[in-house]
Amino acid sequence: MSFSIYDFTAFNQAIDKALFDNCSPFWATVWELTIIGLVFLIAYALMGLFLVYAERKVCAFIQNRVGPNRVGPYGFFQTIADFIKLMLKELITIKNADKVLFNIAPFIVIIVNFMAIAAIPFAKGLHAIDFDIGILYVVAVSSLSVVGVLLAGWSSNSKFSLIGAMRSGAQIVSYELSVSLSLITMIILAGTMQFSAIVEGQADGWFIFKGHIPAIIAFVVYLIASTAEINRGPFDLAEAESELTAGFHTEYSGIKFAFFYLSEFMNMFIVASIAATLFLGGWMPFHIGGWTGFNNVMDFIPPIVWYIGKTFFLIWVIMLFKWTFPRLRIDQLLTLEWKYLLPINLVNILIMAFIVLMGWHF
Amino acid sequence: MNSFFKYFSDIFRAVTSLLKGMSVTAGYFFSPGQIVTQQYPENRKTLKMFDRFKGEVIMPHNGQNQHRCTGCAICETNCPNGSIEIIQAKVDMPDGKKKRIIDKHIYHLSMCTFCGLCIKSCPSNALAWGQEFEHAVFDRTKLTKILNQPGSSIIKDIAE
Amino acid sequence: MKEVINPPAVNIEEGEYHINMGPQHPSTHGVLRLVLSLQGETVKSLQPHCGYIHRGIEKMCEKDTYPQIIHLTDRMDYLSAHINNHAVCLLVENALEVDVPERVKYIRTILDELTRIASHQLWWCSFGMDMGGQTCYFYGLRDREKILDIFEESFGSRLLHSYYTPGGLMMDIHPNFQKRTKDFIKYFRKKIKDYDYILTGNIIMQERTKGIGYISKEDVISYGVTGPTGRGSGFSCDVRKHHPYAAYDKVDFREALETAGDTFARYMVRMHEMRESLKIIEQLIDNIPAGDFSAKMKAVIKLPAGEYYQRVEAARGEYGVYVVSDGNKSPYRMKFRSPNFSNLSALDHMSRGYKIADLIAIGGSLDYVIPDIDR
Amino acid sequence: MDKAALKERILGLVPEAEFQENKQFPMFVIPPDKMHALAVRLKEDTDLSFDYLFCLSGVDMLKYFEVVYHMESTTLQHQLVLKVRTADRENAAVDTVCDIWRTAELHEREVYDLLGVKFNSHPDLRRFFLEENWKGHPLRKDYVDEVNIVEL
Repeated sequence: MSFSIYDFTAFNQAIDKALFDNCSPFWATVWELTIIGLVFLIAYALMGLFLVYAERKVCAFIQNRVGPNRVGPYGFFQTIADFIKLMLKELITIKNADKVLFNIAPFIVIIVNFMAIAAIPFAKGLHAIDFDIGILYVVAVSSLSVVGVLLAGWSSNSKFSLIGAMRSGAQIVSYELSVSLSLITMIILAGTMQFSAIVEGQADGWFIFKGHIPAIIAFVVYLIASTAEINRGPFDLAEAESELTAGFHTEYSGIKFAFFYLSEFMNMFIVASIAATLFLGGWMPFHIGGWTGFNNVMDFIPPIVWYIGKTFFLIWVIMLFKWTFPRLRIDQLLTLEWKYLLPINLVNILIMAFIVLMGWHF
Repeated sequence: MNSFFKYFSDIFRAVTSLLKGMSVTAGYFFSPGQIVTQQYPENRKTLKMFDRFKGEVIMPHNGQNQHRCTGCAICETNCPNGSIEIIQAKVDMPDGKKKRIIDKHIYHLSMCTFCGLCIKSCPSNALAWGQEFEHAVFDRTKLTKILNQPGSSIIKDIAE
Repeated sequence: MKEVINPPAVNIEEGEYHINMGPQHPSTHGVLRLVLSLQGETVKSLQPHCGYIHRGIEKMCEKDTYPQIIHLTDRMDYLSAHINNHAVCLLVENALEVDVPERVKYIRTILDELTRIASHQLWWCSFGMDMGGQTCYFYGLRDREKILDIFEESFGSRLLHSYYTPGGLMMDIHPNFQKRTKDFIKYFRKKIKDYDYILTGNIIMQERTKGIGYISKEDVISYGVTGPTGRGSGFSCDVRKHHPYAAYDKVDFREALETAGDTFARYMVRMHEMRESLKIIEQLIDNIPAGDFSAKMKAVIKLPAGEYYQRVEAARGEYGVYVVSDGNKSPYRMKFRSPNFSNLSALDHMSRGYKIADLIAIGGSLDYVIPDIDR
Repeated sequence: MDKAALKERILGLVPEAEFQENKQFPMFVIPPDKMHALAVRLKEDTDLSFDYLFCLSGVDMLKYFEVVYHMESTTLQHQLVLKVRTADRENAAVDTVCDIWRTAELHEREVYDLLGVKFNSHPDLRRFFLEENWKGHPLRKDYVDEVNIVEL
């Protein structure tokens, strides 16, 4: 069993081979799924906790504060303390709420998260499934999370929740369009929908540099639209703290609230990973075509570091959005989508197609 | 054509305004030196309140455990919400006369609004502001304080 | 089950529903309860319900002497505590025809303006938070802290000062007062640019406030809406200009007037006012005349029988004190005309037909302080 | 308009009005039934144009209730104080002026709440600060409340 931080393919194949050698094919598959599930569960929880901590620190620094600094060094274990607190809190049952839907809603949101994460390549050979329609799959799955939000708002039997859920419905349905269109722009450039192939295609330069201006426009549009799709500020109309107290999760408490909270951060992570993969080359180090020496130096940094670095940079940008801008109103939100992002996107696709057709990209 | 240009100038204007805002927040993010938070329990040693800080009403005593309060109860009448109670005692003077002196100067910190009328109106300047501000206690009765220390007496020249 | 207190007197149309906003709600700035009737997200009508922190200050004043009333007016509009106190002090001084030293007038004017800036800073940051930009809140509070430090050094308290007394001041200003104030002016002139970058110039904020919450000049006057809210609609109602008190007749300043009458106009009026207040302080801070910090007053202040009224310009509008005296040491009847009370009455008129999100912005631009409404 | 001219003008409109001497504002006591008509004239007439009612207060004078209107003209910059007295303590009632000055609506509700003076044809006369089932009107001089009012 060979282990390399630069390439996980051999490592995965070794585990795969060991399992299939020792068990029947059915049990080997079951074991594999269990292992992957456990690894993802742990990684998910840790990543979520870390992102909550990161956001609190980032916003604290933006606001001239120190942020959490009491639990552990630099307050690093603050979110774990919070998580324990949330676990121990009472789960409030609401009178006249639709109990089944009310209880299901947080799980839907979480399950959708897991499904989306499965397709993301973290490093070379480090992904759960490598679909050949990876992007299509992610776009399709991530739009399911609106179901959870809608159910949560509707089943709570609270007007604030309902308004929040309805806002979120209108918002996600329209922004889904821009997200997909900006991804299509990049698919045209890449010529494939498979994540691993897309990343490999960026070995001689990231798509954001290879694709001229259309790629940059698509990147900006994707950042805006995906921020809106995951209900984060300045597009957090579904929560809209100052208007609807907490929007669709007003009535949730304890661990169910924690699920929504966690999923918001994991959504941000997924969105940032996709952007990093499509535009910034995923785990691919920074390469410039022809500069072999420079490329070799860059290759020395492990792909997982590249991947995490890019993702966290994008997460930081999304956080900066939230902590700088005031919230949009619902009609402005839709104006932004239908009047600005969508036409720009359509024209952008045409330009990109033209560039690819003429072979003008690098 | 005009509206076409307006469309793009609108976008440009919007993006520049957003970038301006982000430059401010990102600027603060990258300058942790501007953090203004005070680390309160840690800086207890160095934390010094201003001289005039209104922490609580105190009655300063000198080295011989003497204060300046005559027990005239002007502060009691001036207090807007009854946080001061004066209990007077009668003592026999050496010349056979009876004289009223202060027995207990009771101060209810829990009711005090820190308006400063007692201190301002005191004819013998017996009261002052103390800088103590950590007033949290587990029992409300502890907030009722007796300002004149036990066994204290009045400074001679004020008594005359 | 307990019955609903004060049921709203509106007819429910089809598709219309009611929402209780408050008394616990992040953007009612206190314990104000608004009963909204909504159609979708559009506000059809709105009913304010007050009294959650009604303390009966007017009744309490009938038992208190005039110097004692000061500590109560502090607690009405706690963000312009100095200005409220100023009104009571001026009323007593004018009734007794006391000649207040020039020094007192200057110091009072400076402190009033500092209070106004501090109040507008808090308004700015809470307005930013109402709009969803939470970072504004911390920047505003950070700068307000500088003013509170000046206050704390000079008279020991940060919010509820009780510093003015009828006839003068509690004590003289601190020797550092002038230096600190000048430092603050320098500091704040720099920081107010951040405010413009983050909120004023921001396209989202402009889109959300322009043309929202319109109220005409006639309506403003009819509703008695004063202060920055009234001036945003072009109602020239600055008491400092029209009925100058203290040292306001000696300084040169501009009354901030906007004519648009929408939320953005009210926003801009307050931003201008902060700059004007800085100008006023700059003119006075180096010229504080020497002298006594208080006029000679009797130990027990008794107003001659009669009626008195005093108006001052608080941070939120015209603040009035009406006293009916029967010649005793405490007033027979004391009525406070609080700016927020009148401003609140126009909220229904302003917000009809706009969305919930707009209602929050309009409420933020009114800048209500609930203890001032409830008294 | 200065004080003397205002006095003449008001007495011309309502001859029964009683002029009261005051240092600050010209002050008149108006019979309750004349108040509403006078208020309309005060706002409409161009030489008066009192369009800004800046204070409306109620006073319990033991023998009678007094509703005091402080008003100002924003164009002509003169002020005026009107008073209306009602002797009936049980069913004290005054005509509303909130159709003339909209600000009066909440002010009148406050006066009704705290003093118990009713306002005829007020659109929405409910208590403003206190609960609907509160007994008595706290700002009255004969109001007793042993629980909430602490005598020092």
